[in-house]
Amino acid sequence: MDFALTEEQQDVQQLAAKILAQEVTVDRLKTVEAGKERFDEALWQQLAEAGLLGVAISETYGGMGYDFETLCLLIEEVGKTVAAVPVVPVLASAALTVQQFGDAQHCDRWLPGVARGERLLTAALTEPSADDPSHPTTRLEQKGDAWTLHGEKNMVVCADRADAVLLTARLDDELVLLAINPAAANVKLISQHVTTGEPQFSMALDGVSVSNDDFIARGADASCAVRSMLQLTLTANSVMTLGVTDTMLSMTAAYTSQREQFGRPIATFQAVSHRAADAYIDVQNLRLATQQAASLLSAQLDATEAVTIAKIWACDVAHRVSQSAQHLHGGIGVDRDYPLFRFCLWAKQLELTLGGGNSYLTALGDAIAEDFKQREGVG
Amino acid sequence: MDFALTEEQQDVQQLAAKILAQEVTVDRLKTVEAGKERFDEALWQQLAEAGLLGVAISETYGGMGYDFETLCLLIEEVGKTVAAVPVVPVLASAALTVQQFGDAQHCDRWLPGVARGERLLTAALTEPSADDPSHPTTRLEQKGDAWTLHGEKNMVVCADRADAVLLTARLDDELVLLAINPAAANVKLISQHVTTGEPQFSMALDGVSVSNDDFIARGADASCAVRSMLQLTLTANSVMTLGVTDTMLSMTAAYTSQREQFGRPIATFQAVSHRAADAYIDVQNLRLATQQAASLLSAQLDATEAVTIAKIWACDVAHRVSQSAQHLHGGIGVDRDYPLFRFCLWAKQLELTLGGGNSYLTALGDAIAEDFKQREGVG
Amino acid sequence: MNVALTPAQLTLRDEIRNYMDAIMTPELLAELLGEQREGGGPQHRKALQQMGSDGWIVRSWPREYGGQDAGPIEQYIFCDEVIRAGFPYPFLTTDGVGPVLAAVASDEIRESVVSPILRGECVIAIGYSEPAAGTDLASLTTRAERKGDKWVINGQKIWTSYGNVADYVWLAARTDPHAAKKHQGISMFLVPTSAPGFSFTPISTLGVRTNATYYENIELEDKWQVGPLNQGWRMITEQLNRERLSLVNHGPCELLYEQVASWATRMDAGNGAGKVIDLPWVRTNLAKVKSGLEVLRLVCFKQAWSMSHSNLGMDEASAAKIYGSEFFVEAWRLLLEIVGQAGVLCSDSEGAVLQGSLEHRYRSGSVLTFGGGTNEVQRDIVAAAGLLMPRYR
Amino acid sequence: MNVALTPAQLTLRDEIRNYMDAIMTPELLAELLGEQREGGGPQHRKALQQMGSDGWIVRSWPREYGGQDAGPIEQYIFCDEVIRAGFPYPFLTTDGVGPVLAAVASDEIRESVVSPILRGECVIAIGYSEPAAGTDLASLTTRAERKGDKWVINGQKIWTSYGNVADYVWLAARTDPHAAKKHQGISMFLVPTSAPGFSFTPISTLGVRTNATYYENIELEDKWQVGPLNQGWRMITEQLNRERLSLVNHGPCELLYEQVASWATRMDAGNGAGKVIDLPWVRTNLAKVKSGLEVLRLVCFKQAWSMSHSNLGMDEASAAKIYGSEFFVEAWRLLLEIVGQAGVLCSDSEGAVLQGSLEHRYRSGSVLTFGGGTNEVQRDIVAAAGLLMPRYR
Repeated sequence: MDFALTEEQQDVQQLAAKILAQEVTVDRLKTVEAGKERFDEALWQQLAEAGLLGVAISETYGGMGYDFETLCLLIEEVGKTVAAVPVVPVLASAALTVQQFGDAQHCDRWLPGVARGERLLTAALTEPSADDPSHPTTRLEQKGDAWTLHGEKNMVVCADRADAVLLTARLDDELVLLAINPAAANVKLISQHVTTGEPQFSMALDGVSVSNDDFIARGADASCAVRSMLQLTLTANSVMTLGVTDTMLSMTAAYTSQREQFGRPIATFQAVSHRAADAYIDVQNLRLATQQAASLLSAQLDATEAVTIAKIWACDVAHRVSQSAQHLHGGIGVDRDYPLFRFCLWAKQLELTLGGGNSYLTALGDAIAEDFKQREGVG
Repeated sequence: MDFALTEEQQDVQQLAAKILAQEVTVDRLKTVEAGKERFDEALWQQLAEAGLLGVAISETYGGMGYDFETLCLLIEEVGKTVAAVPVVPVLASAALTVQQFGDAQHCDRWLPGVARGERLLTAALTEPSADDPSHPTTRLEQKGDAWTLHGEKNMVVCADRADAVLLTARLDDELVLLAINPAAANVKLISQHVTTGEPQFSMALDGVSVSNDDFIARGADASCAVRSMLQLTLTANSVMTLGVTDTMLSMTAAYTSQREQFGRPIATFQAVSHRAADAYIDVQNLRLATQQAASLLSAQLDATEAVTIAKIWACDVAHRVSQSAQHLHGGIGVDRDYPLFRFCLWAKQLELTLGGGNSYLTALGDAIAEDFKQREGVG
Repeated sequence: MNVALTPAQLTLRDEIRNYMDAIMTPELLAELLGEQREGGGPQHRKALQQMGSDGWIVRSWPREYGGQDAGPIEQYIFCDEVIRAGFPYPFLTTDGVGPVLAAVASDEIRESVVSPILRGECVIAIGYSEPAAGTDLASLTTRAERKGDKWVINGQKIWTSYGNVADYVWLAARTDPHAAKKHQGISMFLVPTSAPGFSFTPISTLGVRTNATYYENIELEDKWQVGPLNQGWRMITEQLNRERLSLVNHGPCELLYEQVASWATRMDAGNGAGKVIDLPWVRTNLAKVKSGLEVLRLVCFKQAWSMSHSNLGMDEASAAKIYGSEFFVEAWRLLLEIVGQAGVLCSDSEGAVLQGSLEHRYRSGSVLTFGGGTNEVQRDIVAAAGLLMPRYR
Repeated sequence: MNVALTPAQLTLRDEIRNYMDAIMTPELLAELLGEQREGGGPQHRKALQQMGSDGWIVRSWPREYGGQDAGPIEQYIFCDEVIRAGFPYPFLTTDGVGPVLAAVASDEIRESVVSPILRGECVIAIGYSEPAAGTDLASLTTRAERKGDKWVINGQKIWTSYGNVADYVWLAARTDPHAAKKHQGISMFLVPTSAPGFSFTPISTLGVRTNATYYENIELEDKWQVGPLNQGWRMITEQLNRERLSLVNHGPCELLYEQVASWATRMDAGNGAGKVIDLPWVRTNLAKVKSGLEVLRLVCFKQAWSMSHSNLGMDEASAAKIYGSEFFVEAWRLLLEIVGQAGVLCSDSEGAVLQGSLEHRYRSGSVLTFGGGTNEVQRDIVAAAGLLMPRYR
């Protein structure tokens, strides 16, 4: 049992923190948000130049070759600054899935470009009427040697910029994981307006031609790949939540320590300091829960339960810390001229992405019941 | 809409409060609890003499003839003092059910005696393996003109002193509500030790003879009677919880106002006063929830949802206020020489009686789903 | 005891509900989805005048001012239905400042301000909070100085909702800087927003739009100073107490609860799991909202009932404000969970659920926990007034 | 980072678990169900001596005192397994006071007290709290006065757990009543419970039995005063900090969670609803306990790991104590709900579920939230040390 970061991890963490702290000022965020899309091109390039986009991409494909746990350090720092860079969908959901489940050709085609900041991959995990990418309603139809794709995905981050979108479909009763070019014929992207302003798109698939090259995995392999992609995404989002709440907490401690009412800093009221203390405990606990999930995933051990528990904590902590931060700031906290509000928006979006905490409590409860039924030898 | 008590209700409330405040001293409780059973015979007689045991029993049978809402005022006062008198099972669960669903003979046989404090009725609502009296495993077997009863009930309050125990059984597929003499042959009572020390008994029914006179209701009537008995019991227990938590709250306010640490009353620490304030809100809210349930039941209106909501609140408030009271008292709160601990024991027992809050949230959720499916015309 | 509404009250509720259905024209609804969400646009002004001429504004006022003395329960039903309908009704004008002006202002002001209020032609914004005087309102520094026969106002206010569209600001200013205690020496002014020296800048918040308002050498005739000089603090606290009661109406939450439950009944859960409402945790979320909401309804009616018997305690009012505001935060969370990931789609987005109303609600959730008297102060009040616990500063 | 136990740590855990299985003889288990639930009975004494002679007590001590310097993670595993087994292990003696005595006491005391501790033959109770000095411990009034070459002790302590069976009380007494600040002028004494003038009365609590202890003109030789004179406060706070770490071990809760889940898997839910564990709300309750418990486990191991790197912050220790103690209260509630109404049956009752262990647990639930340094003070510490927020008294 060891909670220490390796030296390499510390380097990555410090490098990411340094670049993000320097670049992601409030003015920079305002400028980006006033533009066409909430995507900070310059910062993305800077992260690429520093090698950080390739932190978990194999050296074979031009990356640093570190593990998922190390990528999470970058993601946490992005969460701390709510920088306008899609690290979770591109680097965790899509690139790692291609690296682990794609063939050499797939990897060659995309990963070096992702590491250099020249190409984007993303993943479509939901449909308007299906939350679970393992059970898509999107279907692939075979016609001779070719296939066509029919269905709809939604809330796909940066689909407009992506070279390929990973998505699932059913081929008869078989699950397939595909990589689809969003600029292909019969793909229609419609911009969706989400609470954070993150660029997201619905993606209508109205008879899209699919070739052999577009298959990442089929059948049992696809199930395995999708499970992995989900676990990476859930954990990465929980880590992002950790960064977001960590900053809300420190902003709250700092603001209440200097804001005076009734002739004293409001932090000196126990009602204020104790609520901040509860948020501190929440953030610490979330840190441990996410560390466990990331560490197990990096070690390729069974992380199902740990990922679920991290997500449950991330949802609760996102909500509680965000409300505490808003409340303890008072009016200034909700003023869009003060930076807190962005973190609140991200907290809610992350909480709800891939579903809220209560659905994961149900999933955990079902798994516990299965486990104990096996132990007890009951039906 | 009117939240006022009638003059008669105020009289009942004041009379009950006066007698209980006067009689139920800590010494009196210690004496009773040091005795064979936690049952205060003298107090029971005194309540009878004041007419309070008959508060909701018809004048025909020697009672005051007031409604259930008025009985709840007595129950709340008993909760406030945790007096050793079984007002809920005897007066709410059993006597009111006999009065409403028994025939004149049943009423004649028992109710005047209950009002005079000379007879006890009680109800057996649970079995070791069945929480719901509408679905008992206890069965009635017909042999010619006679019946025999087989099964087991548990946690029956004052079964040893009762003239009759109301209980349910199945006769083939039919539900029956019976009144069984616990002293009859083939009934075996075993004392059970519960957290409050309230006298409770398991009741083995090993071929008990049942006659025509013992039937209170059958079939649809029995279902109706049992539903009513459950609603009365749940509401009465919620009202008792209100009394119990009300006293814990006032003890906590008083104790923290005089207990000094760091040179000032601990009530002057915001962490203390705000937790007490939350308990105050909880108790006020529980009061409203129980008033609604009692008022609808008294008016013979559909109270299903209101009773469930009152029970959900009662469970939460019992737990939260009890923990707050213990915590804010510190060590003295758990010392059995100080009176608080009894209220804590009752809070937990009331919370769990007929099941905890989460099972009722499920029931409420199921009812909501049914309701909206009807509204939307969905299967 | 009878916890149900009387038949007359039920009739009134239905009458208002039908009336508001007619008020909420498609044109008004469209206007409220845009920049003028908080009201003040031409459609909103028109509707308000309609309500004034139909006698709804005067209804709750005392008979001596032409009102009908509608009781607190009836007025609660009115408030609740109006808010539930989504109409931005200027309660602070009609039920907060208006009756005060009617009681203490000069005949001239009554003629020029009170009458238009009752006709739905005048809206007044509240100018209390300042950047350094929020919860500690008594430390406000905006000042009004006597120069000749005029008052000269200088200062800045924040969170002046409606400040961009109002006809007047009901302003608290310091008139005696040498008063012994900081809550002394404050007086109330009615500042016409047309006065030279008045300006505002918008404050965009997580949830709604509000304003900072600026007062630069505004010269006012004496008639605009309302109520006893240097005794403004009592008028402020009384108005805040009145305001607190309308903050936590249950209707809007009930409406959203019903909309979400209906949505969950119609939507497939996917993966053969029936409808969304068939998921056990969805039912539990709905049950939690329902059981909290039902008690909020009782709390609000109990409060109105206590007012109608003139014995609403400070502790009761504060307890209701705490409970309601914190319940809303929890309710929006529970309802949003049911909608799931698509719940973060905004009202103008492709794929938005229930017109994005939950996305908007969650962003406004925290305002009530600190606004209208922060919940910390309310808990202090509950402990002191409700539990007689000693205080320490 | 590696959040799993090493193979060696897993082996140690299994070794201790097996060892404790053997220690918990039927005779000891029977003794612990009765009056001597908290230990001190003959079977318990015997088992403790066995653990001493098997080398378990000395294991965590520094090598200079004959120990093996077992690291904090290994010691946490030991603590956790011992508590999980239900053995009332005198941690305050073996890991709290013992090492302090070994470090600062005279050779004579080391011989007569420390050696017996390591042999499992000596138990020491803690005498800090007084009726008027609880959270505000520094205001204690028990005094030790110098008379000739003796100390004379007078005063009263409460919550002296083990005070009825211990060989000594580790007592905080005021030796300088004129010290400038109240936490100065306090010294530590080892009071033999055989000394004339020592007495105790039982305090029966909701959960456990403890004692009030009385000190009436107890005369002690100077050797029983341990550590620097008038500098006792630092020794007290250090001991409390050490103690805090063993208050919230996850093992006992994990054991109960597993027992309840197994019970729910075997029990019919009644009415054709399958097993109890098939009820959705039961699964949710278990999931809540599990997700809280898993983080508690991580918190505890993280703490032990931080200690092994000598950088456990005050904020981290306080946060763990707050979280663990409040989680337990919640966990007992959630587990009791699953058992339902029969959960209130006591261990000696017909029909008790899981030997009434939950009935006993819920009664002990609150002690940890105020004992061992009340959670209010812990939150003050977290805000000050963890968030650098200013304090005000």
